[in-house]
Amino acid sequence: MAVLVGRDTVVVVQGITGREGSFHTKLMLEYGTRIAAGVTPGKGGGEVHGVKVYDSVQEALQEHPEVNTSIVFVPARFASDAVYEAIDAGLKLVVVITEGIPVHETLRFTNYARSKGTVVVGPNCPGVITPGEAKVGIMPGHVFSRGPVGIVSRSGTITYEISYALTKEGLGQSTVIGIGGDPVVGLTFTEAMEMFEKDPETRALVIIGEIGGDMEERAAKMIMEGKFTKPVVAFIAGKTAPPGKRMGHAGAIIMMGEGDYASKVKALEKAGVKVARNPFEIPGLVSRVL
Amino acid sequence: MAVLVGRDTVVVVQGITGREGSFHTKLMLEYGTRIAAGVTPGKGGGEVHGVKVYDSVQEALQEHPEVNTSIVFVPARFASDAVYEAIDAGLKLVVVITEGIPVHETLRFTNYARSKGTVVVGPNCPGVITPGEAKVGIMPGHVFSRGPVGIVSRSGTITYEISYALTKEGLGQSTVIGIGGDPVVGLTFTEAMEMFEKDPETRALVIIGEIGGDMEERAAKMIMEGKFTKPVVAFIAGKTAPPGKRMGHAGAIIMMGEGDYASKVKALEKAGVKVARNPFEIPGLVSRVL
Amino acid sequence: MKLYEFEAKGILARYGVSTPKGVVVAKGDDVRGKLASSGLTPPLVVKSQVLVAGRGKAGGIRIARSVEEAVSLTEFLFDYPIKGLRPRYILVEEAVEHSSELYASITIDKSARRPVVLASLYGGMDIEEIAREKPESIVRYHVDPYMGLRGFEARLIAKKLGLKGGVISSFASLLQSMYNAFVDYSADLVEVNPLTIVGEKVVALDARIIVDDNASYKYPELAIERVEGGEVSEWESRARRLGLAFVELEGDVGVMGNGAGLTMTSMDLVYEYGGVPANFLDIGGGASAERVKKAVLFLLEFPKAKSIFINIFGGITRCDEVARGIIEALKEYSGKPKPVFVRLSGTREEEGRRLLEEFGIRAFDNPLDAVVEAIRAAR
Amino acid sequence: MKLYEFEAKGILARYGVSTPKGVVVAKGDDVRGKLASSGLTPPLVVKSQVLVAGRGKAGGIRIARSVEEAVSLTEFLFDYPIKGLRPRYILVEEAVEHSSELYASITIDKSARRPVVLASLYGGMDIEEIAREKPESIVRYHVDPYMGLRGFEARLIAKKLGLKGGVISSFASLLQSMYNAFVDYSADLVEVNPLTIVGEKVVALDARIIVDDNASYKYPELAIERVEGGEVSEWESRARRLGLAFVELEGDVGVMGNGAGLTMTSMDLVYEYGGVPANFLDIGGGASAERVKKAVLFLLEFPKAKSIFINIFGGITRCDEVARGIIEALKEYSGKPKPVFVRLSGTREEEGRRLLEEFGIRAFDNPLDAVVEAIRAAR
Repeated sequence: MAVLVGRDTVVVVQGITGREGSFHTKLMLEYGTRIAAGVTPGKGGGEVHGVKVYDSVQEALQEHPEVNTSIVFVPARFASDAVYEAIDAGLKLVVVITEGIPVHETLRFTNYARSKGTVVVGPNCPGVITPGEAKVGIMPGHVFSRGPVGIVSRSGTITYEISYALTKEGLGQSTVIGIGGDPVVGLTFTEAMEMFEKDPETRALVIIGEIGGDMEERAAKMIMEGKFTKPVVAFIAGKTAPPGKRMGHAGAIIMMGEGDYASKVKALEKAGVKVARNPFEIPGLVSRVL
Repeated sequence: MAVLVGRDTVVVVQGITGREGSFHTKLMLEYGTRIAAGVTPGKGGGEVHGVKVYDSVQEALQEHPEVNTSIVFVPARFASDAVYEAIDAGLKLVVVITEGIPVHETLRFTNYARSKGTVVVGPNCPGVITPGEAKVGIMPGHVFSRGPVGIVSRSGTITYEISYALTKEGLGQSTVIGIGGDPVVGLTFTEAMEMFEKDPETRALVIIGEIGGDMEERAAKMIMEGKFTKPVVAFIAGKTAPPGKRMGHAGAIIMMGEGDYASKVKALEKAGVKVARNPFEIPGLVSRVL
Repeated sequence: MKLYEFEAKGILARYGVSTPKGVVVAKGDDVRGKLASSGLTPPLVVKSQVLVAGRGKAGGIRIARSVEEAVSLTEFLFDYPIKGLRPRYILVEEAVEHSSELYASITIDKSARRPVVLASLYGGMDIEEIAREKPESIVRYHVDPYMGLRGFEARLIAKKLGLKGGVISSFASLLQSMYNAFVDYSADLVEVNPLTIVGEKVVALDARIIVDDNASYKYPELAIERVEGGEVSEWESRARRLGLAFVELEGDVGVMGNGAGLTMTSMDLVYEYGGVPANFLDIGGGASAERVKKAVLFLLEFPKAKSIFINIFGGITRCDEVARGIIEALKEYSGKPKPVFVRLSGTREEEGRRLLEEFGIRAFDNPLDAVVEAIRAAR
Repeated sequence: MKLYEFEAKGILARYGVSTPKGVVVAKGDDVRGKLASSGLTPPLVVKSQVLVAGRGKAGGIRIARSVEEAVSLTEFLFDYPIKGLRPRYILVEEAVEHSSELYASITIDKSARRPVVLASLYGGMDIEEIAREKPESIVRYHVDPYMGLRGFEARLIAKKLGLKGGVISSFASLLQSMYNAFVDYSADLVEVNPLTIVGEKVVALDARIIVDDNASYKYPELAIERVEGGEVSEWESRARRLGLAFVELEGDVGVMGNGAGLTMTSMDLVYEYGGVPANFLDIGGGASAERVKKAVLFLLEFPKAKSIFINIFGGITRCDEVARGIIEALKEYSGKPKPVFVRLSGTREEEGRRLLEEFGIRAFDNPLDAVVEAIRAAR
């Protein structure tokens, strides 16, 4: 068992003919992910790495009714439309890799997805992997291995760093979820934690946070309230970032005094979470709580 | 028993301080309708015919939690807002008297009401009356009497005419619903018929139609399909109206050849419905089917 | 409120729709100067801007091989009535060579309470004709008013229509633009018919927008004077200026009622009892004495009406207000006397009845009696 | 993208918000002529248009008793830097006499995934200050993005705030206008602070709008050159023109990474191991060799960086592309050589590693090793 993706996951790749879509379709296939179809409007009839391309999700599903998950590589200006298409087609999971979607659009489609019972992961995220079963994302597959550690993360590259470090220490992962770095995302820390709480395979959780926002504080609150009962360790990126400066993506901006490094660490430690000073301390902390 | 309104109906009047709102509050009270509160933004604290006025439906409901129905007299430019307010306050029935609401606004709030489980009657309608129990509308109360005949109508004044004729012949009404003359309304013939079908008191139904639209044809189809099983008689206004001319309100325009007099009569007669040549034939036809 | 073709095209162009290059000439403009400086390349299409259907067949659309010819055709069309109507504007456009004519519109499906897209590969004729001749060619698609017409939906429509390749996305864009205009302008109808395909681009050759009259106050920029309908009579346009819902008919019995249903039924009764109505006049719901007076005076002055049948069943309309309005109108009217037959029932009926009878007018309780009298008096 | 006060007010005014009568003077305008013909009645407020907080305290807002004084204050403010920034525009407005200062804003509550209205009777200070000093005064209201802010909701907010009488509906209208602008301009923030009440009318004395950078392409009309932020250094504005996410810092170790999290962590590691980063530079996800080359060249030329630590863990970013970019930058760079320490892991790591090593650069597997080397080399 694991969460969100696994052996039953059958994927349609939206934006499969683009540079990233095509490249990562290849890598996902190599990883063993079941990809049944691809979609690019106007490119229906073609093939990408042996995967048939359709003009619409609807047409793809007519031929491949087993599809239950979409991964979206569609460029930002058209990405919302692709997400709606996937939701309306009844898919239960939509992973949005695309970066640069206006936040008002994300606001709307994440609310819509919720009303339709679809889980959206992202946007601007590396995706979800259940090592050895399915990779629905852009993460380098070889840094992961299967085991008892769940990971939920706001930062793509730090996720790889920490997973790699865990793997090297023999600490495998149940499922790794990169929720994305945008201000509004479809799946939050606490929502992912609800899933990990129910997953019997996950015995410990790594939270990878970032300065800005209040998602780490909410995770801490959930733990304090006893709604997440498994051991948790955490790493927060941006300890030394100067306040008020935009550090790369929108998620990592310290403003209005909200969500700075100290506040997050304090909240987590109060909830009994060990916070690592750098990614390479994580395996040691995990070993201790397992 | 009856449908939509009755002894349990407790009303808030939105737009109670306006000319129509205040006048018909008086008439409804005189009829015996339980009116608990009125609302006019900015006029909170006052009284109209002994009914307390509040600034918002929310405040009215705090003081009068027994309210379950709203009647809206608010001017067209602000009427949609009043309807949303009533829906969001959780009222189960909203009767919209206001004329002149843009159809795009009606489109939105009728869809919204449906998603929230609120029944909207109207707009541009005379309201609903269950004779002897409650009048939530602007119809002259004295023309109605209680009995076994349900009425659902697109035309306010013809409703009075026909109810009066029935009353004079000793044929009382269970509930009379004026669904309103606008192109889009919250409650259609077929939806009202579902209610009358379930009401044991109603033993026959009078449908009062009008040229334009396809609501009468749909009613006929419902009867044909056996989904409405009680005897039905009908009157359709506009037999001699010249095609393509706008006859008063938007509901009564014959265009695109859709919904002309002949098509409606034909559909209804095919479904076994007797169609009266004029309103004064209705009582005779009803007597025969009862 | 029907918009002129050039207005509809102007709006759609702002939403990204391709339209032929053109120029609008208003009555009184320097036609020659305007066309010469327009930079339009012949052949040109000269189109009379009238708000009636069947303009093409009526000779309102002409082809000019040169700018010179377009000048004379424009001047000609200004004086060429279409169904009795002389245009105030002429639209001169570059002709677009085309082989296909498609149809697309967005309107409201009243029963479904949803906006609906209608599209067909067979445009150039009106939708009723398409529905008769090529019913299977019409693609219908309902739109969720809270979501709008999304790209993937518009592309599905294009595919269902049988379009291929790059045309799919340009047709889809057209539909989305039309939908956005439809919502932003509270339109009853946005129609592009015909539209054609040039390369992979979709071009709107003609366009219609009808704005909901109840919403037209939101668009002060559209408040130019416009003469609607093909055959608006002198009395109808006079009524429109007075804000009265009036339709002129063939007969001699003036008919006035409250509410469209009752007024139409009053007409039906006149016919049924052997008369012919001179008009339809609905005073609407809740009319004030002032409004009633205006309406009654209008009918008193309306020459076709030899007698007047007033049929009132008050709900939101109050019989006393109506009575007061009738009395004031009769007091003010100084023309040739006309017999007036009033039926009064409903809200405040006793008061209304009393007022009328004090003034010396009989108030009927039964409309059939009033109708019979009115028909007799008109003879 | 932060809008200037005069832009924000111009937008809000189109949505029906009352703002003081005023005129914008651009650098190079005829100040005297423009103010003389503006018809403004003193006293006037002369406001430096800079996109930094605390403009008032920094002397950017002045009162003029006469037009003459406004002319000299305007000329003065053009040369008066606010936090190092000289304005390109000055807004001159009629002073509005007022006793109360309220606060209203609309932003996105990221956790709730909802737009949120914040309002307080205590405006004039920023929201953080209000939150500290009068936390109980702040009314928060979440808006359903599919419904928008409806009139009755806006009135509820006004009532909760404690407003009375006619002010309720004018404050409610203000909030609805702000909300509509918020949606139509894809705004991260629409703020009116302070606003005041004149009679029963609400007047926006200052206004801020921040447009989502991801959506700014939708508003070509806002594409005027704007200098954001208080203390953008020369290198930061140079980076912005190149499209690089770059922040200048105090130290000497150049830092570049892919992804904000990894790049920040790379900075954190530099500090942890006793160094000080010279900058933050995130090449983002999926950077091409071309983009990497541009970023590396930038750091090679950036004088503060004595050594460069490049930390790449490829996901959507491909290590081979990064390697190619680094190599091309080093080939093209002709300045004083700088030591570069590259850590490469993840997607296509073997290929990237091979390319670098063929070019003679060591590719570290462990970032800690690379950090330590980079710090040492910078000394």
